[in-house]
Amino acid sequence: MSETFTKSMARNIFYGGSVFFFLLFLALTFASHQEFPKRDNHEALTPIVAKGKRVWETHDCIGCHTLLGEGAYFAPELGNVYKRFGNSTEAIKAFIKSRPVDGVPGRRSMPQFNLSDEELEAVAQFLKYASGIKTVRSWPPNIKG
Amino acid sequence: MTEKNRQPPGDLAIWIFICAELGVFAVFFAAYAFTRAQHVELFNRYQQTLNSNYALINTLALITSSYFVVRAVAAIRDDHQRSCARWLGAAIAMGGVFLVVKSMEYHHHFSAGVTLSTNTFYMFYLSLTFFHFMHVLMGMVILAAVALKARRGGYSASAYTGVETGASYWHMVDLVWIILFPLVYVMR
Amino acid sequence: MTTTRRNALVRPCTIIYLLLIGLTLLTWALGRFNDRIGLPVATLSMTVLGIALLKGQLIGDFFMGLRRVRGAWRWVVTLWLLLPASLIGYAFLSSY
Amino acid sequence: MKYQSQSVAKLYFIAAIGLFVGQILFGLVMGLQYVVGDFLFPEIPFNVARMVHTNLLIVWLLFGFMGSAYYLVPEEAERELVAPWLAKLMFWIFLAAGAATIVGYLLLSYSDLAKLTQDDLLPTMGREFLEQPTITKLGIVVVALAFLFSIGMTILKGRKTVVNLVLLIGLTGLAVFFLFSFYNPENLVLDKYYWWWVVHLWVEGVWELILGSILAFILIKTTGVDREVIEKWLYVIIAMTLITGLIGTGHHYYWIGTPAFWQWWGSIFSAMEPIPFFMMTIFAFNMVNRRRRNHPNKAAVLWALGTAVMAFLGAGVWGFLHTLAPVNYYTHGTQITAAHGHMAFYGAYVMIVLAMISYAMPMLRGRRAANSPRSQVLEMWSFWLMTVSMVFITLFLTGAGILQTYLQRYSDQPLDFMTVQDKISLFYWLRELAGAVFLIGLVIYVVSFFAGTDEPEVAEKVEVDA
Repeated sequence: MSETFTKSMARNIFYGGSVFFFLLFLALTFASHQEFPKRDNHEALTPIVAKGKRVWETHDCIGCHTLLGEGAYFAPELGNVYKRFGNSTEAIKAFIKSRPVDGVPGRRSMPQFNLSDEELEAVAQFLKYASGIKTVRSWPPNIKG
Repeated sequence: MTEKNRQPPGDLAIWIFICAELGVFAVFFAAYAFTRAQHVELFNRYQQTLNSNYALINTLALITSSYFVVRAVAAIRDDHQRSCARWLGAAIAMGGVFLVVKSMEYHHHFSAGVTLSTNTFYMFYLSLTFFHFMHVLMGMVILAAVALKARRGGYSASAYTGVETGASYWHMVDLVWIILFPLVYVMR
Repeated sequence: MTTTRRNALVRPCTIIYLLLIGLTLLTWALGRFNDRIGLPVATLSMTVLGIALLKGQLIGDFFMGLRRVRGAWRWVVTLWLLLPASLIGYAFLSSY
Repeated sequence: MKYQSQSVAKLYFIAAIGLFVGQILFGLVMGLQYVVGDFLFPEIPFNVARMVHTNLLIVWLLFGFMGSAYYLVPEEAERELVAPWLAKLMFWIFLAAGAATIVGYLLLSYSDLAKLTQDDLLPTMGREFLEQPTITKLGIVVVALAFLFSIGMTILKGRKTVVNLVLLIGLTGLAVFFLFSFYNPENLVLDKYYWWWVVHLWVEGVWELILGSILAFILIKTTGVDREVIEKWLYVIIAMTLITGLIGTGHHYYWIGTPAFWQWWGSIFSAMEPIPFFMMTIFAFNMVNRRRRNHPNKAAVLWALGTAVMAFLGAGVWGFLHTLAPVNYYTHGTQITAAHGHMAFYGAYVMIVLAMISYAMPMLRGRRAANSPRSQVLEMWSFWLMTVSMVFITLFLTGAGILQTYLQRYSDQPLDFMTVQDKISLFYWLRELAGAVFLIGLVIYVVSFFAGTDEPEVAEKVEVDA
């Protein structure tokens, strides 16, 4: 028998395999959605938290920090910052507020964003909400993030 | 005995795919075994909630359908196109039996509230069997396409690579279950 | 295929099929009735695993037709069976 | 160049190279900010520099993909492009939108940019890599649709080759999955879950189809190997890509509030993601070894082989390093990720675009097949400088990442993030040094376009069989 390895079979495997695994991916996505309510801390999703997410986004915090490990690696992880700051939104607010306008000579420093009191409260509440998301093995591995 | 081939039956492309699939299952099997070794009690306890009678029927169904597929290939080698299509139809029917029985089993577990996240045992049980379930479905689609083409006279004793290709995939689905059945249902 | 096969009373693949059915029933029975048979779990599991290997090899050789293949592809199923089976065997044996 | 309308590719390629230079300059700024924290502060804070660095990368790669498509689709379809004027118009719209966005990043504070562009109407900003104002995102969709129209119609009306079809599938997927960037729920877990449908399904999914088809095109052209063989392997490789890569998305679903089963599904499938890259390496070298001609454009062949190797190393090997959940538990969100990201993007996507530019530019500039020896030598120098310095960037970041992982996450006395950053600053200095060498390579690359333009091109060595 001569060697059989046809382009049409390779093509069928590409189309068939792609559809198959995409459907499987959708099935696993469905299974994930069943599970989200147990983990995603949606009970804490109040309007102020939603506003906090907007503050978080419109100041591009993810451009320096990671949140649950995703983002930039220039500044500390914030998924557990609420716990690291002693379970205190006040401490978070005080830190953001205290950033010097001109930075710290020779060192990395978070910009002074001049947030209003409401925005400060909102972003702190958002970080508190984020710390309540139940990640597998309670990631990050320790309080340092 | 006829001269040996350098290549397995069917299109080589399907064998590359079969190797990839077997690889995934192999890793899944090993992962099951090693995870079980860390949670022996949990696995032994929840394994008893499985009904091995269902699995027996399913194993018999898959082996039988694999046998029918062998007969289909034999038929087309003798240029019996209709007979080839009939054997394939019978194989697909046995695949259908598998799907029905497996669905009944799933129904039993789902109505008991079991999900992928219930515990590690059920995570593996559902992942492995559902992944395989999808393969049975996929194999049936492939066999159906081959059967249709055979009915229309698309294969002959001199050109039946397509039949062998579909057959090889289907045997792979059977092969995986041959390991899955004792591993998940019987070994403890 | 060969003429001998076509003239035979029973096709070789049918014999293999019946053998597979028998081995399946054996596996099931061992699992089902071991409380009465009373094999140690390790023996039970390894027996069942061995039966599965045999069944897999039969499927590879006779159903997939690999016994009529030479070269690397001849052993693809064998290799696949041995690799996870040895890992499974090791993991189970180490857990007793 | 066989068809007049292929010439629109030139615009796209020039823009791509220009933006590439910008990307590297901002990369050096960021690299310096890692060690001299107040560099350019507060004028260009790190997050702005990073946004510019990553967004320029994405935009110039898109320019590169589009240019490649406009070059190769007519040649494969054996007909002129449908509506080349649309391609030109879209070029200027895309360039203007891209430039305006970058200028916006640099001149306005990000929150003012959000206000100015009415982000509250349909909030999509402020997520990694998707920082563009919503209006820019809409612009990208319009450009993508127009682009798909002209490419798609050309393919439909012309000869349908596998290279063309795969490229079209890849580009369509790119446009479709980008739509998930408009989904930004308040629920952070859902937000992250579907954010990956853009990011992962792009770079570890449909972009690999684009990569594969461009590579196949270059190999068909430069090696003279039978199209059937190359197309067959293209199908096998991209089949493996999607088979492993779709569920492989699960390696991003370990620690973001997603269920635990992803630890297994993600680990198993993403562990197999190197396979298609490995196949691609074998494939590329095989085809070049079986070549039926010695194409005079040595530089293009070098880039093509380079991308096959570097994609395997960067995406395959460095991806595998931290893809298994138990490892990723410690390495997630550290410099290990940055190391992998740098080499993977450079190896898989930067190099394939540069390969295509290298192959097409001589023809687009009126030569028969290749540049002059002097130009090619410079280009190959730039290849080695950029590639080797990227290897070193990756190694230094890996070193930084390993130390960071140990000091911050693994040791008995975990240290603060900033304390650790200070301790590993030597690696950041070395990375910056390698980055400077990369820039030198890039300058030589740009110079190669202007060197030896009046000299004759390399002629094809014809092998005499008899």
